[in-house]
Amino acid sequence: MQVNEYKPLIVAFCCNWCSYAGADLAGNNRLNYPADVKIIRVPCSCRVNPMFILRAFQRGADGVIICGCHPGDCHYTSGNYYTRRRMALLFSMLDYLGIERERTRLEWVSAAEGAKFAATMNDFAEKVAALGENKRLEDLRCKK
Amino acid sequence: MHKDNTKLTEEIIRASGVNPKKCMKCGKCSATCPAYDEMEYHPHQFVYMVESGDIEPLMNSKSLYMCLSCFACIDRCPRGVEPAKLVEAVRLSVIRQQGKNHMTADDVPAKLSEDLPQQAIVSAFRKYTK
Amino acid sequence: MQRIGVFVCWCGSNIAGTVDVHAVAEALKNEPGVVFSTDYQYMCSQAGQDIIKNAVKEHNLTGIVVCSCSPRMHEATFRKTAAAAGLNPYMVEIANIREQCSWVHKNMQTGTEKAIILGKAAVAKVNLNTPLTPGESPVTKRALVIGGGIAGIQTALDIADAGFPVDIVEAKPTIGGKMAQLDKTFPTLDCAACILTPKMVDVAQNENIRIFSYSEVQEIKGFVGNFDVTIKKKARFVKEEICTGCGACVEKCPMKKIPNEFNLGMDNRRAIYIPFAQAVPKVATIDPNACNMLKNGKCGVCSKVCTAGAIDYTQKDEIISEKYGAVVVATGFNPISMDKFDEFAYNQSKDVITSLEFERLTNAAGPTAGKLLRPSDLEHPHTIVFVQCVGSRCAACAEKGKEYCSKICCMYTAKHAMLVRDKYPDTEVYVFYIDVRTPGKNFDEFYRRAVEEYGVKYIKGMVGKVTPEGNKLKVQASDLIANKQLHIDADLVVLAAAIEPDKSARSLATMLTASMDTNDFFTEAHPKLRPVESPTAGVFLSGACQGPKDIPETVSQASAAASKVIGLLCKDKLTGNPCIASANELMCNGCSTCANVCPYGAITYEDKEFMMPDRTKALRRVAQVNPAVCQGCGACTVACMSGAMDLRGFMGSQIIAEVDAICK
Amino acid sequence: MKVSYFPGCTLKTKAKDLDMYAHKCAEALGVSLEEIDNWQCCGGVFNTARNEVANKLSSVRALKFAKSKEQPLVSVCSACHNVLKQTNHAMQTDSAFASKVNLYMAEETNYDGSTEVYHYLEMLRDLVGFDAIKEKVVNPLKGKRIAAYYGCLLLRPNSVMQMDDPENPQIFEDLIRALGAEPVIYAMRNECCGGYVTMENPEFASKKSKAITDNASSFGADMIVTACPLCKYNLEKNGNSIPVVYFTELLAEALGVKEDAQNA
Repeated sequence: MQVNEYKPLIVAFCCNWCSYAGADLAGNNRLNYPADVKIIRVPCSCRVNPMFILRAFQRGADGVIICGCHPGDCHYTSGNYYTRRRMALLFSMLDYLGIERERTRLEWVSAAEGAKFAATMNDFAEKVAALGENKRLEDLRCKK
Repeated sequence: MHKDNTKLTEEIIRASGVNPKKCMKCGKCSATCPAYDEMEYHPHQFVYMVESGDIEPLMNSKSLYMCLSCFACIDRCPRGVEPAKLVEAVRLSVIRQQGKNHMTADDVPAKLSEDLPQQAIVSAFRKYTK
Repeated sequence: MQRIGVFVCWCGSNIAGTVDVHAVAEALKNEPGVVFSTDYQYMCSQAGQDIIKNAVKEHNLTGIVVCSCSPRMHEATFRKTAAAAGLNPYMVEIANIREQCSWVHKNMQTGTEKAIILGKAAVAKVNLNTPLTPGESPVTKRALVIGGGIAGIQTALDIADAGFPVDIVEAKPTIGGKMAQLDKTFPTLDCAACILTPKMVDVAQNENIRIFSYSEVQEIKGFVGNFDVTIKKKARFVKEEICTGCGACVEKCPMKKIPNEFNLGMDNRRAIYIPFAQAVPKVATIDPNACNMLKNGKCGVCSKVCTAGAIDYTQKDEIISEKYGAVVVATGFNPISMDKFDEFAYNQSKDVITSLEFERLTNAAGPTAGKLLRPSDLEHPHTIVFVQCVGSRCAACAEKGKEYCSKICCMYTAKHAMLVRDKYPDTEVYVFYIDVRTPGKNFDEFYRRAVEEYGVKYIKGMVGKVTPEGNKLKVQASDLIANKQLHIDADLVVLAAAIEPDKSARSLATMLTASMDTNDFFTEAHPKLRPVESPTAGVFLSGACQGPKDIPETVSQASAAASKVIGLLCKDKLTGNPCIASANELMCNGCSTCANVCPYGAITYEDKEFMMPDRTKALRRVAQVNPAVCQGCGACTVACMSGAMDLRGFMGSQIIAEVDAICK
Repeated sequence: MKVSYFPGCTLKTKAKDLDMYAHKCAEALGVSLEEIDNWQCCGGVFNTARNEVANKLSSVRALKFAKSKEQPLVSVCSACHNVLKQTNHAMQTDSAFASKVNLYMAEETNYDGSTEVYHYLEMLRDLVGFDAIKEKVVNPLKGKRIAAYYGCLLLRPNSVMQMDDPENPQIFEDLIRALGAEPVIYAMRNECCGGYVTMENPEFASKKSKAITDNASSFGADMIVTACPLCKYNLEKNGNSIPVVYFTELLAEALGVKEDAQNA
């Protein structure tokens, strides 16, 4: 058991066609994962502008995860390939800035992988929680 | 199952730079090998046996010394497996052991013929000895 | 400022069991823009929808947030409700508090907290929503089929049968494609010509079909429903309308030594020729590279013997412009070159042939009139070696072979081997295989028959070297089961060459902005669920241009593509998805980055006049998104370096508002 | 034009004429072969094991010498060329191997694999040009039907050697044509003669060589040309008595410097 009541704040970007449906399936099957995970629906993982991720960290998110269709299964043919390249760059830059690698993740979750979605979120939340609060990019002016 | 050869297998895979898992078992290496009939284990078996860690029989086989290094199996393999490099790596793992040279200087005179080029002796030494 | 109504659904106890719905409705009341908030047992029920409709009227709502099940479930329902109440349907956002909240969390407190946050995010988004209207575009009710093989023929016939006009563009002088060159077809062994030529005649006689043979597509512009296509009809120096196809010109033509493409160069044709007896259209064509009259102005025999007066040495290429609503690609395949596989001695011996050449050798209309004679000395071969997978499944050497399985070779080789043993029982037939792949109705039975009833010798192994010596081909091969190296003296070696997309496919894909894979096969919109559509709207795929296929598969895909085309042409207008990208012209600097990442080719550039800060006018290159083509993935929005590109319905500002709401 | 020249052990002993003709022809074609100082034997066959370093050092030394002179490195013997080219390739592509080698060498500058390695045939094709050779032919070998024997070492592994299409090479045939003779194309021209295994198992090597010469004869060849002393030995000793000559000898004959060379 965790001693303190610290709950990480996790933003999950899910593509409409695979991962968001995968999250729905996790729900249908009543597979638990932490409530710390909040999902934002995007048409395709390639809609996720690195700016959104920076914004989340700036506003106090402790972890950001992007979920898309498996390579080759993108509803828009090639969107997740763009995501893969963009995120590889962004994550390594964030790493350089001191945002630990464990705070960012790119995961492929299909519409059939409800269990994978839940497991991924459990694992991610646990890893992020272990790192503690993320202060590195947080803009204190944004805190209420 | 044969005994655990994991380390040896890894060493052979590393030294040869060959990934035997790429093999699709078409047998073109053995179809193309000019030394096939002289070999107890044929090129495709080499790949399979290294893949499955069954290395000892290969180390004790005269097949090692029959490979001509003509690289035909390397060029004609549709999957880029490069069996000849595996043969070479296994052979090295044998002749690098003490006293395991396949040929000694004393053997040479008997094998010489008048016009045999140096190249043959040099190559044989390179292949058969450490 | 929006006037937003929030509607929290209980979903019976599905939501209300884990989420305090009253607390959620109460908490969201205080969010900016929210003027009304309530909860109800079943929002999706008629009564629930009425609550929404009434609230819209009563509170003059401009936006709606429904906290309920997944938008994948009822987004469409609530959009309709909004529309019924006179609101733009795209002013509705759903907060998914069932699948992504009540069902996955057990604790009432955490569930409620999360539901409130999800609701806040949806409210934040609706605050920035704008009414969206789907675009409409007209549909030209005519289809273009590129390629006149069995795929193109079947697609054209099906579309024409539904009553729409179809044009077929075929590069060769006749339609028929590869199937016209085949002898028998597996697994039933009926003759290819017997089942193909009636279809070719149907095409010729169908009033809805026009055939542009000896023609190629030069330019394609436009988009789904509205393609503008330029077709080049190459000069054949014969008036197509007048020529009766009698063949008198062919007989008298003195240029007799032109390699005959139809028989793969195994015999000769004349400079004026009809590819084969059942050609459609059955008209002669003059080969300008071979005709003495066209080259040197000396001869003119064909013109003299043509009683119809169809020969016209002055004929020029003709350019045809036409509008189409849909384009079907049916460009087919070719066997790869055997130049890089000379361990099989294809270039050294006439008796090493490809399987397609073998088809011609056994075809009654082929160079040997159907007698199996080997090309070098026209002797009957007594030992034949078939080699499978020549260049297929070849991962090591991209410049040499193909990484994929060509799919059709196992079956046609079984067919060849069986037919040889059937007609010439004195012939020994070996087939060297890596794996025999026969998934298909009655396919494996067919292959087994070749082995068990016809005595074809299947050997698991590969041929390593073919050495022509004397009048024999020395075949060195491996037999992996016997663990032996075999040496066979063969009379004929037949190579199952890998197949590749026709070379014309690449430039066509560029014209259509249709995507291709690394092997130049066209990509389908979805590999499982949309297999006959290209991701580019209005472009459909038929036959082997999409991947290796046998005839039954090609025909089913051709008909499937036709039904998709018919579905499109039936519509008078196309309604688009309003959630598409658009560029802010003032910010766009015309760099082309967005167009390069767009998988649909939806982005073009236009030079537009702008008023500059110094009040002068200047032309600037700016991106234009075609609303009929854009599918709304958003790849361009992230690629855009100046931030000009945005995606309606998922605008950057909206997503950031959601992020902010969640991270508050 | 000056090039660095690696003769190799056999060219200084049993295959002196291969070397001598190579020099004479180069001279006639305006190429000066600068023999590498203190060259050491290449070892005959390339050891493909990546962890084998010591026996590749002599090749690296030769490559480095050429590099210091900023010249391409040329050899005539197929085996030497194969070993030099493969070693050079390993230096370019296998960084672990290259750094080990450079440690062994303990010289000031590291070697990075940037020397261009040519076989004499490639030098004729790419640096001199077959057309230029054709012009210098004074004694065209008219009417001769010559079968080129490539063996394995010139062509394979193709990913490294990059001399020509390994299954359908043309370079030798083009040279034969340039010299006015008629090339005979036969399937066994790129099969192995038995190589060094002739020492261990002469019967086997003789079988291989016999098949090659038989195949060449069956296509009506009058003679076989080769670039490799060991191939020549095997084909002559075990073949079907068809004459086997070095390509440099043929070249010398066509260029009219053969007697000159013999008298030298």
